[in-house]
Amino acid sequence: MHAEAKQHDFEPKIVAFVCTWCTYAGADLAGTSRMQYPANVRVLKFPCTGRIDPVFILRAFQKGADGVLVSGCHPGDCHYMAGNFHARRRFAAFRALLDFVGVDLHRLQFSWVSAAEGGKWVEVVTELTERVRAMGPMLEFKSLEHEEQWSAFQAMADVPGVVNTPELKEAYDKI
Amino acid sequence: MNAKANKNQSSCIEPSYYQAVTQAIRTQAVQVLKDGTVAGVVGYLPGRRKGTARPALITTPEEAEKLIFSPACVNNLSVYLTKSKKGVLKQGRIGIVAKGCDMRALAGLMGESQIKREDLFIIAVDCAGVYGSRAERSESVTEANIARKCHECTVHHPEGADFVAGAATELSGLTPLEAEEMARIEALPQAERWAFWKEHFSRCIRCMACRQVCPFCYCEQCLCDKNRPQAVENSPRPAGNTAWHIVRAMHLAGRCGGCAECERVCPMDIPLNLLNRRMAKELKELYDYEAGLAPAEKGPLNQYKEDDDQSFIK
Amino acid sequence: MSRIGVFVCHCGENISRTVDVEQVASAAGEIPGVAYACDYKYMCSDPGQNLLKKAVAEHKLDGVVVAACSPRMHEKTFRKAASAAGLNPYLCDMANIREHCSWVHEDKKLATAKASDIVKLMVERVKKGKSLAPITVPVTKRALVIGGGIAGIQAALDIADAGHQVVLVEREPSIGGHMAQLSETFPTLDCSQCIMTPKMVDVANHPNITLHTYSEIEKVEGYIGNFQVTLKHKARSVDESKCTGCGICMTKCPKKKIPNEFDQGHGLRTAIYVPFPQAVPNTPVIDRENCTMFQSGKCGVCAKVCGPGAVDYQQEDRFSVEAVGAVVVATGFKLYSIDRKPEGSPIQGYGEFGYGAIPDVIDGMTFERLASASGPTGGKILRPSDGKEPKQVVFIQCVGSRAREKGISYCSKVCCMYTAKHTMLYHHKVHDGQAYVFFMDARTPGKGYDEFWRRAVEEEEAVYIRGMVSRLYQKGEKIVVMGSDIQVGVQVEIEADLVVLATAVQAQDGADLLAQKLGISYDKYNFYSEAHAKLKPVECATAGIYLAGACQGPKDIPDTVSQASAAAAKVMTLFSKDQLERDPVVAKVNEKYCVGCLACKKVCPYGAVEEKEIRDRQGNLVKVVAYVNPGVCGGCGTCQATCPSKSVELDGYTDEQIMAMIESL
Amino acid sequence: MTPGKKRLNYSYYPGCSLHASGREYDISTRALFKALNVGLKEVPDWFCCGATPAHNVDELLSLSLCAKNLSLAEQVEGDLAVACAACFSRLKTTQHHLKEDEEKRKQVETAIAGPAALDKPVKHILEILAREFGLSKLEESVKKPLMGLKVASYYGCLLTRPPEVPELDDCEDPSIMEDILRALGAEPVKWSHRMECCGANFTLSRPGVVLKLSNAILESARLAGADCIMVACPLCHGNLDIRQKEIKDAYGAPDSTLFGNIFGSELQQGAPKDQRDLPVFYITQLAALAMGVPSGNLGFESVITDPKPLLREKQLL
Repeated sequence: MHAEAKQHDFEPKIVAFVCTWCTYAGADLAGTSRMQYPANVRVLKFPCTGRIDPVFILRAFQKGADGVLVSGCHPGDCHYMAGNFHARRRFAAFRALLDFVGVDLHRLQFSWVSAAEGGKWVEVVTELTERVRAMGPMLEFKSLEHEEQWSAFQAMADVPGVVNTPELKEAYDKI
Repeated sequence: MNAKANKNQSSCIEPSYYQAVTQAIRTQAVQVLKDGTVAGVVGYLPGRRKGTARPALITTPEEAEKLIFSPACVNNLSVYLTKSKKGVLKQGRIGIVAKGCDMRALAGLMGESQIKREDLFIIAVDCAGVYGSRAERSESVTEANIARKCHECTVHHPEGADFVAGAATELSGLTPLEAEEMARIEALPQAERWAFWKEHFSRCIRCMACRQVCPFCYCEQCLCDKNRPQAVENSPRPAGNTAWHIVRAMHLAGRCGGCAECERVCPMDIPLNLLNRRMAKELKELYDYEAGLAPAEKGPLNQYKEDDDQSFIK
Repeated sequence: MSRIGVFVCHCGENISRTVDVEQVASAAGEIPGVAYACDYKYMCSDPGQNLLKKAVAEHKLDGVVVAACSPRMHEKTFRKAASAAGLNPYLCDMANIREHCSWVHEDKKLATAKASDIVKLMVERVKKGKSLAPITVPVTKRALVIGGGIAGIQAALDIADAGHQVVLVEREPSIGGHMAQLSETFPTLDCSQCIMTPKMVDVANHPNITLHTYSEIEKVEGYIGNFQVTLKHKARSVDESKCTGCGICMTKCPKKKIPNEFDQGHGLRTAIYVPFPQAVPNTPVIDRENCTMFQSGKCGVCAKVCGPGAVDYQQEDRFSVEAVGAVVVATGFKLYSIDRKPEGSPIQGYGEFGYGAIPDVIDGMTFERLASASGPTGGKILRPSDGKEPKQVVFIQCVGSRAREKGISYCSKVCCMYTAKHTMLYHHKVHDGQAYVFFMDARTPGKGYDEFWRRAVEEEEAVYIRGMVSRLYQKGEKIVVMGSDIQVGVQVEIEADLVVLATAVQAQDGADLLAQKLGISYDKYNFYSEAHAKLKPVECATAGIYLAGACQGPKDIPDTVSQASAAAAKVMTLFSKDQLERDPVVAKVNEKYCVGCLACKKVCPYGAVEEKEIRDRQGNLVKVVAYVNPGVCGGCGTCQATCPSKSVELDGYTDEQIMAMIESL
Repeated sequence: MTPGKKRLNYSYYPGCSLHASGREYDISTRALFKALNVGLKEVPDWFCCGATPAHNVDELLSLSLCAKNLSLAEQVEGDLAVACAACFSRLKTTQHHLKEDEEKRKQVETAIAGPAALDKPVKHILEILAREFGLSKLEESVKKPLMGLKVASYYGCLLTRPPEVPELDDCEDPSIMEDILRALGAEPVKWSHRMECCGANFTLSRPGVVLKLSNAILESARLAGADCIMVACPLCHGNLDIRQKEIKDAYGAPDSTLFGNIFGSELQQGAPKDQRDLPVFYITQLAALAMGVPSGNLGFESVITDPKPLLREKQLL
C-alpha cells in the first residue's frame, strides 16, 4: 500500500474468482474505506464459490494469469448454506492435482473474506500480487500455447522415465 | 482379509488356476442362463490369436460353454453396460464377469445411478492377476509380466458378488511399482514434475481411447468436446492435451476404481493411472474415502463435513 | 454481432479523479461488438438514466454495460432503466470501476488500464448473456402452522383473519402450549390463562382454521407455494366427531393417580384425560401406557359410560395429506431439566443442584403451576415434599444458560424477568416469607421490564445476591444452598425450604428431525436458523417456510407474538398474488445430454434437484435425468461446477459467459 | 484375567508424596495392581511435578518439570498411571496447556532439551480401574466384598476440575468413585461435601483455614451416616486424617457452626455433636482389601485415625 506510484519491471496479472455475497462485498468495503492495493487484480463475480469450476482456474492460467485467487464466504456464512463447503473439498483435491502435475501452488491462493473484511481483502490481494511479482511470470501454461506436438521429444529422448520403446522410436523417426 | 484365501504364494501362477476359474464361470453362466436368471452374460471368449481373449455378450448356454478366464482377460467389462452398450441392460438382468478392480467400477456406477444392483448377476473372479502390456501370451503369470496395477491389488478377493469363481493364489512380495513411481514423482522438484508431465502430455494424440475405455466417462457429451464454450482445446497440441488430462483426472477424482484401463489402452504409454492414483491417495488422506469398495450414496467431492481441512485457505 | 452500449460514469469526481473516463470510454468503443460508448458525470441521475434509455433506442443496443459503482449499489437502478427502454434487464450489467478501482488505486495509468479491463470483462459477459424472464410459481393459498402455542395460535389467527385457510397442527392433545401453563405474566402480572384461553377458543371457532391436535408432521414434500405435507394423526382412542366433551369418562376412569404433565407432574390425572380443564379441543385422549384396558385388556369403563359411544379402543394412527403454499414453524421450546449429562449429549447436567434427587428443588415452570390458581395447590405456594408453606425460597438464575462449561453459552432471555415475577408472586402469597435470588446480571431490556425488576428488588423485598451457587444439599428438612456473593466477596450459605431453578430454554426434543423433514437449517443447539439474523429474522433460507417464537431462540411472549404476526404477514405477502415471481438466476438441466448421475442432486443445498423420467411416445423409459425445480433453486450454481458434462447450467452465470470473460483477460 | 487377553500394562509416576507422607497410597497401589495382574512399571529417574506451589511461582518452571517427567515416562511402555490427584492434575494441565500454546511449547522444549510428550496418555488410577480394567471385571475379581461399609467418597478439587483438563468425569457431579465402591461391595453414601476443598496446602501456612474446611467435610460425612471417607489424593488424606483431633478440639463444642451464615439461617443449637472418628482410606487400600490383599501390606498402621477398629467391626480384618 504505497502512496507513491512505484514502478515495477513486472506487473503480474492476477485473476480473482469471488463470490458475490462475501468477498465481492468485502472488496466493495475496501473501496468505500478507500484502502489501497495493487491494481493488478481482475475480479470475476460468481454467485458462490460453489459455482467455481476448476476448469476456470486452468483456463485463467492458460490465458496468461500469473496468479489466481479464489475467495468466498467463511464456513457457515454461505448465502446458499453449503456452496463453500463443497468448494472447499473440490479445491483441496484440485490443488493436490496441480501440485502433482508440477504447478507451483504459490500462484494459487484460496481465502475466506467476509463482507466485513475489507482489510483482509486488501491483505490477501496484496500478498498474492507481491508474491507472484517476486516469482516472475507464469510461463508453464503460456509456453504450452505456442508449442506443437513432438517438439520436445528428441531433446527428452534420453531422460529417464520417458517411455522410449524401439517401436515408438521407429515411429518418430519416420515422421 | 479373506479366510478362504488360499495363500499359496509362489513365483508364478499356474495356468491350471485359470482353467479352474474358467470352469467355474462356465458352470455358473450356463446355470443362470438356463434357469432364466439372466438374459445374457458379459464375459470373455477366446480371441482369434492364441493366448488372447475378447469381451463378448453371450445369450445362450451353448455359448456360455465357451467362456474363458485367462491372464489375457484384461478388459474391464463394466464398460459394456453403459454408454453405447446401454441397450444391453434393457434386455433383462445381465450376468457379468468381474475381477476385483472391475467390481469397484460396478460399485461406482451403482452409486452414480448408472446401473442397478438388481439388474446384475455378478460372477466375480477371485483374481490372481492379469498380463501386463508387454507380456508374452504363452507364459504363466509371473512378477515379470503381471500388470502393474496387480502389483498393489487390494481386491483379489471380491466381496458382494452373486457368485465367486475360484479361490485365488497370488504372487507374493511384488514390488509396488506404481506407489514407488508416484513417490518418485512427488519427490521431484516442482519444475521437474512439470517437465515430466509436459513431456508425457505433449505426446498425447487425443485418440480418446482413455475416455472410451473408462467406465466413468459415460457422459453423453464430454465437456472437452464442447465448443460453446470451449473449455479445453480439442486439437492434439500440448496446451489442450495438458488441460484434457488435468480435467480428466479431476473428473475421476473420488470415482476412479483403479482398473487402469486408461493406461493400458493408451497408445502413447502415458502413465495415466498415476494421476488417478494420486487423487485417490489424496482423498483417502483428506476424507478417508476409498472409491468403489461399496456403492456409496455420495462420493467424497459430493459431500462435505463442516470441519473439513481448510489449512490451505487463508 | 452484438450491439452493446457502454456508459462510463464519472461519479462526480469519485471515478474520474483516478480513472481517465474518456480514455476508458474510447477504449470500450474499440471492443468488437460495442456499438456505442460514452462517459457521463452522473449515470445514476435522471439525465444519466435518460441518456442510457435514449442510446438504447437510437443505437438499437442489445446489451448495456454501465461502468460505475458496485452493482450492489445501482444494479437495480440501471436494470430498471434498461427495462424501461425495452431491453431485457438481465442484459444490463455493471462494471465496478469505483469500489474496485478508482477508490482503491492512486496511479491513474494503472487504474485506467484496470478500469478498461473491467469494462471489457463485462462487455464479454453481456455479449454472451441471455434474456431471462422472472420465474413464476403458482401459489396454493393455504398455510400450515406447526405448533399450537401462543406463536402458532397468533400466526394462525392472523392468516385466517386475512381470509386464508390455515391448517394448525399440534402434537399434544390440546393447543395452548407453555403459555397456558403460566400463572401470571410479566410485566403486568395479568393472568396468563385469562388472556390465552379466549385466543384458543377463537382458533377452535374460526371458520378458516382446521385444527389437528395430537398430530405430527410425517413428511414434507414440494416447495414454496406448493407443499404437500403428510400429517400423522396419532390414535386418540376417542372419536372427535362423536365426543361431546361431557367428561363423564374422566370422572369414571378408575386410574386416577397419574402425574399430570400439564402440572409438571405435581398434579394427578386419569388415564383418559384432557390436559387441563380449558383444553381446546375439549376431547379427551387415552394415555395407552397407563390405561388398564390397553395394558391388561380388562376395564372398558370409559366406553361403557360414554353416551355417544365415542371411545374407540381400536383406533389407529391415521395419515392425511394437506396441500399448502406456506409453512409457519412455531414449535416452541422445552426447559432444560437434566440432572446428569445424558449419553452422547454435549450438554452437561446439574447433578450438584440435586434436581430430580431433592424433591423441593423445582424448576421455574413447576413454580408457575404452584402459583397458578388452576394448579395442583390451587394457587398456594406449598412445597412438594411435605406440602408445607416454604418460608425461605432461593431462586437460582442462569441454570444451564450462559454456562459455556456446561455446554450452553446463550442467554435464555426470559429467566431474569420471570424470576423477578416469581419473587413477587411469592411475596404476595406468603407475606412472612423471604425470597433470595442468585443472579449473574439482571437483563431487563423490554418495555416496562426494568421498572418491573426494580419493583421486585425495591418494593417486594426480594434479596438479590450477585453470584453463583456451587452446590445444594439436603440437611434435614432444609436445603442448604452454598454460593458466593461476589459483591461482598464472601461465601454464603442459605438454609432454604424451597429452591427454584431458572433452567435454560432449549429447543424442543426432535426439533432437528422436524427441521430435516422441512429442509430448514438449525444451529448447534437445534434452534432453527433464520435466513438473515437482522434483515430476514422470520424467513428460513428455504423459501416458503417461516419461523415464529422460541423454536428460533429463547423469546418472551411479546416477542413471540410479534414474530408470529410478522411470519403471518410474510405468508399473506406470499398469498397476495396468484403467481409467485422469483429471480430467474436458477439452474436448468439440458435433458438431451444429462446422463442422470445425479451428482447435482447430491450437492444441491436446497434439495431442488429431482429425478425425472424421460419416456418415449409409447411410454417406454428412455432415461432418467435430473430436473431442477425453479421454485426451489437458490441459484448458487454448485450443481454446475459439479456436473462432469455441464449438462446443468445456471442462468446468468453460464459457462459461456464466464469463459468469455476469462478469454478476454 | 481371561487367558489369551492382553495383559494391561502401565508406566507409573508415583510422585513425591507417595514416597513420603502418602507412602501407604503407593504401597496399596502396587499391591492392588499386582492382585489384579495389571503391570505397573515405575518411570526411572522421575522427580517432582512441581505440585501446587511451582505454578504459582514460575509457570515455565512448573510446565517444564511436568514436561520433563512426561518425556521420561515416554520411554516406558504403556499409558502413564498416576495416583496422586495433584500430580495427575499438573501433568494433564501441562499437556493441555502446551497443546494450545505453540510458543510456550517451544520454550519448554528448549528448557528440557527435547520434545514434550504431549500425547502420552495420562490416566488416573480411578479411570484405569473403572474404565480400562472395567467395573464388571473389578466386581468379578473381588474376593472379600466390603459388605456393610458405608463410605463417603471424597473427590476434592483437582480430580475433575477444570472440566476440560482431566476429563475424568462430570465436573461437578461425578460418580466414578461411587461406581468403584459399588463394584467392591461397599455402600457409597450420598453426601454434600464430596467436591468441596479441604484446605489443601494451607495446612502449613494457615492451618486455621484447613481446620474449618476439613471440619465441614468431616461433619457432613458424619451427617450422611458414613463410617469412613475414601480419597484419591495424599494431601486430602493428610488434612482429613491427621487433623481430625485438632478439628475436634476447635469445633467439637455442640453449638459451633460450620460457617457463619449470612442470611436467615436459624442456628440449630443444643444438640450433642456427632464426634465419631472417621478413618480415611485411599481408594487403593479399600480396593486391595477387597481383592484379598493381606491388611498388613496396606499401610493401615501408618495412618493417624486408626481404621482397624472399624474394619474389625465390619469383619473385614
